[in-house]
Amino acid sequence: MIRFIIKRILLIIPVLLGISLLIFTMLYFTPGDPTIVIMPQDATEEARAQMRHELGLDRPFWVRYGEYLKNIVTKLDFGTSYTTRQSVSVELFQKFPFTLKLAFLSAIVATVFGVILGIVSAVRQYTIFDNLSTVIGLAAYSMPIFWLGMLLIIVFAVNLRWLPSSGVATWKGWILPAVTIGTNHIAKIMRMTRSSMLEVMRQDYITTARAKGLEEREVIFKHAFGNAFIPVITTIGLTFGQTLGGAVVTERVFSIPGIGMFMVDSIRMLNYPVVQGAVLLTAFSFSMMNLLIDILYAFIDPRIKAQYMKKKKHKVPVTAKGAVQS
Amino acid sequence: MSTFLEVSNLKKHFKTPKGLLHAVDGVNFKIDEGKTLGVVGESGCGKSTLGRLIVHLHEITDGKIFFEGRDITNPPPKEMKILRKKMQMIFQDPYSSIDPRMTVFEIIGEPLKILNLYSNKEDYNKQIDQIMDIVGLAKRVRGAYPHELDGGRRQRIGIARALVLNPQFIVCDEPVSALDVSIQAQILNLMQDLQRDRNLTYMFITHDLSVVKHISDNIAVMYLGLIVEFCETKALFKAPAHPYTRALLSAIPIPSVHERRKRIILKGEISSPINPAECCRFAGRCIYAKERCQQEAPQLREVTPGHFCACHFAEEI
Amino acid sequence: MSLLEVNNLTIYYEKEQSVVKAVNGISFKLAEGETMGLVGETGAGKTTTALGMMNLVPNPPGKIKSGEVLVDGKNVLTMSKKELSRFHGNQAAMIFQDPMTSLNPIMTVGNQIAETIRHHEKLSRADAYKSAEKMLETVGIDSDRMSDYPHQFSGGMKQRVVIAIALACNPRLLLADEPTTALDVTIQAQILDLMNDLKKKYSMGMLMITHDLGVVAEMCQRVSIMYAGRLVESGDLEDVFDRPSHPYTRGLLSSLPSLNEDMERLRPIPGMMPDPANLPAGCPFCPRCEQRMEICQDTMPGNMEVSNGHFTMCHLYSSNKGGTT
Amino acid sequence: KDTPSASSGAGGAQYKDTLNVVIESEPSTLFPYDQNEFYTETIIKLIYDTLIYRTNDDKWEFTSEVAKSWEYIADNQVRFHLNDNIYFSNGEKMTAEDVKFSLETANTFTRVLFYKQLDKVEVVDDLTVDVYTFGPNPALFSNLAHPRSSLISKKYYEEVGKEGYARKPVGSGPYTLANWNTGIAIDVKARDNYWRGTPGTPNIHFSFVPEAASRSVEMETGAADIVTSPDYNDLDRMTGLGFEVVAKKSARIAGVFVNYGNVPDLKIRQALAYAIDYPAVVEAVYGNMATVADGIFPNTVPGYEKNWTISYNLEKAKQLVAESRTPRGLSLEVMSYDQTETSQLAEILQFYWKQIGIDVKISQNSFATVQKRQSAGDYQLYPMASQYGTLDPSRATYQFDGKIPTMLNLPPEINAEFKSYWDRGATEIDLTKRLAIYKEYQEKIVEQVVYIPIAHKMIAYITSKNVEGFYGAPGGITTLWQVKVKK
Amino acid sequence: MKPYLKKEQNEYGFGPWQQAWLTYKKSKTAMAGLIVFAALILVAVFADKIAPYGYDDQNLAVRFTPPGKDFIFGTDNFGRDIFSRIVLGSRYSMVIGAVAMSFSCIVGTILGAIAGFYNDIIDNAIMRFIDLLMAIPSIMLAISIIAVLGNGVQNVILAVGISSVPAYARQIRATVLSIKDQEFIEAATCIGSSRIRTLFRHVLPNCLAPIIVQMSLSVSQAILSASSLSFIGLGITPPLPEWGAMLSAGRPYIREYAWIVTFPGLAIMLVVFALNLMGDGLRDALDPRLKR
Ligand SMILES: Nc1ncnc2c1ncn2[C@@H]1O[C@H](COP(=O)(O)OP(=O)(O)OP(=O)(O)O)[C@@H](O)[C@H]1O
Ligand SMILES: Nc1ncnc2c1ncn2[C@@H]1O[C@H](COP(=O)(O)OP(=O)(O)OP(=O)(O)O)[C@@H](O)[C@H]1O
Ligand SMILES: [Mg+2]
Ligand SMILES: [Mg+2]
Repeated sequence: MIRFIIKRILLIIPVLLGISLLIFTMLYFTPGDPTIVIMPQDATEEARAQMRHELGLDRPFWVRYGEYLKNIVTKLDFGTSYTTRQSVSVELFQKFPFTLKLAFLSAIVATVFGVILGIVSAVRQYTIFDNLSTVIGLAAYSMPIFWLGMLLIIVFAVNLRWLPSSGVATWKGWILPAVTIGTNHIAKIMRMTRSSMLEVMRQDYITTARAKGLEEREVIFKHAFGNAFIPVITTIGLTFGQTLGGAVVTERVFSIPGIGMFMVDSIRMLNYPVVQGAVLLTAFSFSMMNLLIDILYAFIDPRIKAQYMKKKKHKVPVTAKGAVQS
Repeated sequence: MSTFLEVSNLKKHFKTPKGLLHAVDGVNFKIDEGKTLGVVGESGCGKSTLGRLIVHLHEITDGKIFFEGRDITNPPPKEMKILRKKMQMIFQDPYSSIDPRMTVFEIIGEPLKILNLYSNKEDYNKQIDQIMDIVGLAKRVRGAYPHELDGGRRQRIGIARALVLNPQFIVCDEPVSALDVSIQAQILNLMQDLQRDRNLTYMFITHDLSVVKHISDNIAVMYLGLIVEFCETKALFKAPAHPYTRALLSAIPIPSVHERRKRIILKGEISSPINPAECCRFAGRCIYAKERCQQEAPQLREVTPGHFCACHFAEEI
Repeated sequence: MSLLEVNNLTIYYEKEQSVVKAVNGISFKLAEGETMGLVGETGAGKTTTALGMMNLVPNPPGKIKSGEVLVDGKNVLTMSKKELSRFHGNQAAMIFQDPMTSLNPIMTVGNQIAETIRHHEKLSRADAYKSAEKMLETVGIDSDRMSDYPHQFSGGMKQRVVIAIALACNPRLLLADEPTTALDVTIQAQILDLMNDLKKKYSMGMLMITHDLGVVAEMCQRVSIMYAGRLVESGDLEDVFDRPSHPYTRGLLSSLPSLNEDMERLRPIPGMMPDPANLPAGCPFCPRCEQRMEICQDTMPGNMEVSNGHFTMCHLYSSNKGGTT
Repeated sequence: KDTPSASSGAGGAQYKDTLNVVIESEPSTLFPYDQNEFYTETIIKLIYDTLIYRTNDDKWEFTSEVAKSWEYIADNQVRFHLNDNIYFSNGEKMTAEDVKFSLETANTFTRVLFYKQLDKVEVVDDLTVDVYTFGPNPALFSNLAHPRSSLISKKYYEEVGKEGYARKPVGSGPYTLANWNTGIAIDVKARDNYWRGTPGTPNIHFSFVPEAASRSVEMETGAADIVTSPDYNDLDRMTGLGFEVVAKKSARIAGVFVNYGNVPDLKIRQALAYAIDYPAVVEAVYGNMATVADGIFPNTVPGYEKNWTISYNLEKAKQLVAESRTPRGLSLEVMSYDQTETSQLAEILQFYWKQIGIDVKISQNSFATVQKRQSAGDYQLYPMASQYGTLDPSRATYQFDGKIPTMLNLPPEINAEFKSYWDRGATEIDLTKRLAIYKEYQEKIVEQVVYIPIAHKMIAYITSKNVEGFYGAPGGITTLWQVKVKK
Repeated sequence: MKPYLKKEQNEYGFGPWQQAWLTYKKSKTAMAGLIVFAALILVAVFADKIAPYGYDDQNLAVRFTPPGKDFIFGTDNFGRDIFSRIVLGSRYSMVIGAVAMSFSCIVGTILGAIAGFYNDIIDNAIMRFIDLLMAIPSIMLAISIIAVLGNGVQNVILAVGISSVPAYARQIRATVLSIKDQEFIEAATCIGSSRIRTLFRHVLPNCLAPIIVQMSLSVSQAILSASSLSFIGLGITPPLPEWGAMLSAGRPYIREYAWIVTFPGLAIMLVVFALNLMGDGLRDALDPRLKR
């Protein structure tokens, strides 16, 4: 298992390399001169050239890219922000925890509610509850997130005064943003859980479990849920990834100083090192999340675990001793 | 009678994550024109792979195939096209072996289109109608989609698709095992009729010994990628030489109240074809296994005239 | 009193577009220690019958329309949830066709066996585990494989595990739904052998569902032939196999290729089984029957006793036959 | 250290210990020279002092801060006399060396307003420095009064450098950084020995809310005492809810740059100006947070003249188009970028200009592109809100300075004229003469209609009723050091 | 099961599509989705006939008129009729959704089909590239693409389209792989069909069902993404009445003049909702498991 994890982590490296090259190339060919933004408009062309030289913008593509990679690998240095002239890694690592936390919290909200609703509507298929939760879930999914966020603020912060409207200084501040994104994702997880659960409930082993005399509760939670959860994990991972990169709107509405807003602002300012860093960091965490999900798979599903551990003790069925003599 | 199809030392190895899978591992046999070779064996022993190799659905790892005396192991594309006309295959699963998005008419007509075997539209229609008539498909199902038809009819479509090219040789990969007995009998009869009328040569793959007995002239028994016994059908059922064949024969439940045979019940199950050891592959389950079986792989040899068997002790047991 | 008595069991699958009449009023009895074979083509309603006897028909769309299933005199169909939960596994157990899908892939086989035991016999976890180990050895698997997962077993071994689960609490009635269809002949022989041994050992009543008449000949004392949701013929093994009375049974027997005799051609039954969503008014076999009569077209034949304990649903044997067509 | 609550305790506990201020965004740094965000400058103003400052009234005159007096020694040399009792928050005394070091360091940062304008700074004695410019430089004072010219500690800077200063600033201002909870808040606490007196409130808590509507909500929920830059749509409601709206004239003006080179026909430029219903536009975009522009300088900048006489006259505009070289109308592009104000202006102006038969398209660009296109003169119409934070007329004309001829694509002779006005204005030390130059300069600009002023914007804050001593500064950089909040 | 045949035995020829349609028709929610969607398409087609005003007709005298007789959805900060803007905006939102979807569908299908159908090397090359894109969350990818290309309708379409290519390609590849395993593909080879022909005649038509399901869902995703981009100012140029842009521009007025954001919000919600209901219905109708 450990070998597998290490192997998977090593496999992330080429992905990140590819992404860095991709985004570096994309931004390299983006029109626009960063000195336009960071220098006064009346700065002379010489001063600009000088600044470009300082920023290293005048060097050929491969030299720049090589340097960039080298600094990341050797010093974990993602370059210097053009606008603030601070280390990008420092700035990113200040912002990133907020985004990460938001992604985690909203994934938890979405998972808890999505899974519970999904199970119940699968078990009570075609009842009013089922239809209602499907419709409500879909409605939540269809709502533009900014609209939902603002509505929640008006209700819970302004009218009821239960929660702060913005900022995440206290744990209370996390509730609304997490619920906003979470609500948006509940529908996906709920539908996945529901269909997966329905699929599993059709299987013979469920009937077998029933035929053993187990109570319905046991059948659902001991036998059906574990199996039904496996495809749901993928969905959870995906929503997590989406939140990581796409919480811009929510961050904006709830004033969370996360990476999304930071990146968008940086794009406006042609602040490429920040954009590259943000994309790489996000991709890295997303990849790690996927790894985590794969490990989780292995925990839940012994078949998958077996693939990872094949080198160790794979029992070839044929070597079984038990056979009936005639 | 001339040798129609000959296979020599045919091998197919699949690369899998766990190692090299020896699906077919050096198989030799001959089929005469107009005859049926039955291939039996347990699940996973390489029957289908063998059949596919012969009709060139898999790339051949090693060995040679001769058809009507010519080497067709690696035919150039042009010759391949001609071969396709001569050799066809009927598949096991009547559900997945026909494209669900085509009508019966389209499915049967497709080979004609691809190989351009009709002169005009009329001819095209006529050929299809003819073949449908031959396999017993009523005209009114022409426009039907597969999902509207039952297994028996679907299997007839599969047969028609193969027959429309007027092949000489057909590999039948368990064509009746997915069907109920009453339908199975209908299809078997049809296939026999066709063979008689068109002088077809069959390679008939199955795991059902009673079917194979009914339809074949010769039988090859496969075990783990190898042919362990090969002879005339009658000979095999009269005097099976290989211990595996014996066990197989005795294991078949007979639908009769009066017959009770002594059964040989094998231990364990067929072992993995991945990197098999150099020994008799059946040794692990064989009740007669001796030391030699563990050390040396037996060759297929002629134990009595026309009766081949791959067992060191075929004569003794 | 017989162990099992099924009276007039009728089960439909009701769907929006159509009603599949899967089981249409079947009745039979099974004594303790007796094995009855239930034979029929695909879609004849065999599985549905078995599920109905366990009161496990998936609902929706399945509905048990009428009938009773008496096990030791108690009607399974009217049991409360609690009673059912005690009944299942303890008094009656079920084995499915495909061992690949009837085991929970993410639970160790040990736990799957022990679970049943723990549920029915108030045992501690450890004790349940111990008796599960014993059970596993009974079906011929080493007990050190208790903590393995289903995917680590081959098909035949999985089927053994399934049997172990079914027999874990000594049920009095075992419903085996094509337990060997998915297996190879040599493995099938092993499993049938095992089941025979266990049946003797536990002296339970068994309903063996299959479409393989050979298996029936090997395993059963009695046999029922099912066609389109009805038992068209039932009786002792010898009666049915040697003196088949229903034209369907006869057709079935003669369409089999035989290992012993050489026959040039098989004699198949023409046509195929009617769609259970659209059964004809009369005898469902009528369109395929070589001996059909006028009456068969629109009158459902009753259950006729042709000899002692040998019943047939065919107008050929009723007193008021019409003329042959 | 004594407890900060001492000051309020003495006053009968009627003042709060902490002032809660909501600003737009989190500062990227608290090092004064390397930023240009005025929400940051609000905090910088509390932590640092500048050499001089402007008065906290509506006259905005230069007043002493660190320098208690100054005089011109030569046209390019100003002597500053420093106060003696100024200490940095780390306890060190501020000396002339620090001032020299600060100004010379600041001179090297592009964002600082006198970037590369100082020739040198010389220490005369411990409390006297001479600042030399390359020539006469009347803008020097307004530049020095800006927070981006704050004074830092030489010794400390040499210890920690720019990065150290960014997160742990040391200044001589009334407050010192207490805690910076990244992403969440900045807390500053009052210094007990500040040389100008005791700050109003012991602690100030800054939180960051980028969305204007959300900032007002913070006020409503009672989480804030002062909110900066609210959305004008919220103001009426907030007043209704009993909050104080502080609105001031500002150094901001909104208008449209018209590229001479790309819209060479004066008639068309004039038509564009006449086609706008100024009061309606101002009302729609700014509510009552702006007045109709009557000059091309912000109404707070010295030299501001009411020289814009064009008003809405659709007939005249149409007539001008008819008289122009392209009487059938033409098609123009409005360059805009993704900022609410600019795009709203673009949208509403597009509507008016369409009415005189001009086919107007809006192009949405990134900020960087807009900047670049403006410099390159690659645009036709560019609505823009400008802010001249130093309140110096030379700053307010830098878009017309002729140094980058492409910017407005003026014909060479006009360009040269503009350039000469600008150069003279930027070097004339005598205020009266200087303002006279700007008056003429502005008339030239108006005459060419290369800029259509639209609104004199105001700057607004919302405060709770309990806030005392709050003053909104014209540049947008307010000082909070004397603000108190009643309990 | 052949549920729908009127039982005359010669009534054959219900193609898979008719079959699916018959199943689809049964579902009330799916039909509701379809009807709403069809209505929206009609609205988009006849937008200029329906809308009483132009999308940029300002009338500053009637700013912030609440919904009522004259303006059924009220007016916005420039006195523009919100109803007209939404009606006319349906063209932008739906066109963006549809074109972006078509783009990602075509590119994704080609990539996925090639990867799934051809050998290891091509498969690997394509899939590794897809993996790269997959590791970047799609909206972030879209933002980066906009950064390179700049604002504007075409670029938004391209960005949204590209960013959903990976998901498509993966899905199609998985489907192709599962179809490739079926015997009818071998049968095609056996009767002499070339690989290309097999791909186009047999594999792709059988992928159509999952593609269609995915399509209906990704149109809605595209509309939402585009509106998110507009929200952060990277989308459509004002005054074009794209719904996301309308929402974004209405932000400051949400408290006082809620209708300015309510209606565009509802409009987006309605399309997305309808499309998802349709997607669900299609999924059920086209589910291969229901065949047989
Ligand atoms: N494309 C393939 N790639 C890898 N392994 C394969 C492939 N096709 C077949 N095999 C393996 O080759 C072996 C022989 O397979 P084959 O299908 O020929 O068996 P079979 O005798 O036809 O079995 P069955 O009776 O189940 O059809 C099996 O172990 C199978 O898993
Ligand atoms: N869940 C279900 N929903 C609808 N119809 C069903 C369902 N299960 C079974 N049926 C239908 O009921 C009829 C009887 O099915 P059943 O499974 O009992 O047959 P069987 O005899 O067990 O067939 P097989 O030999 O294929 O297992 C068939 O026509 C089948 O299509
Ligand atoms: Mg096979
Ligand atoms: Mg069944």
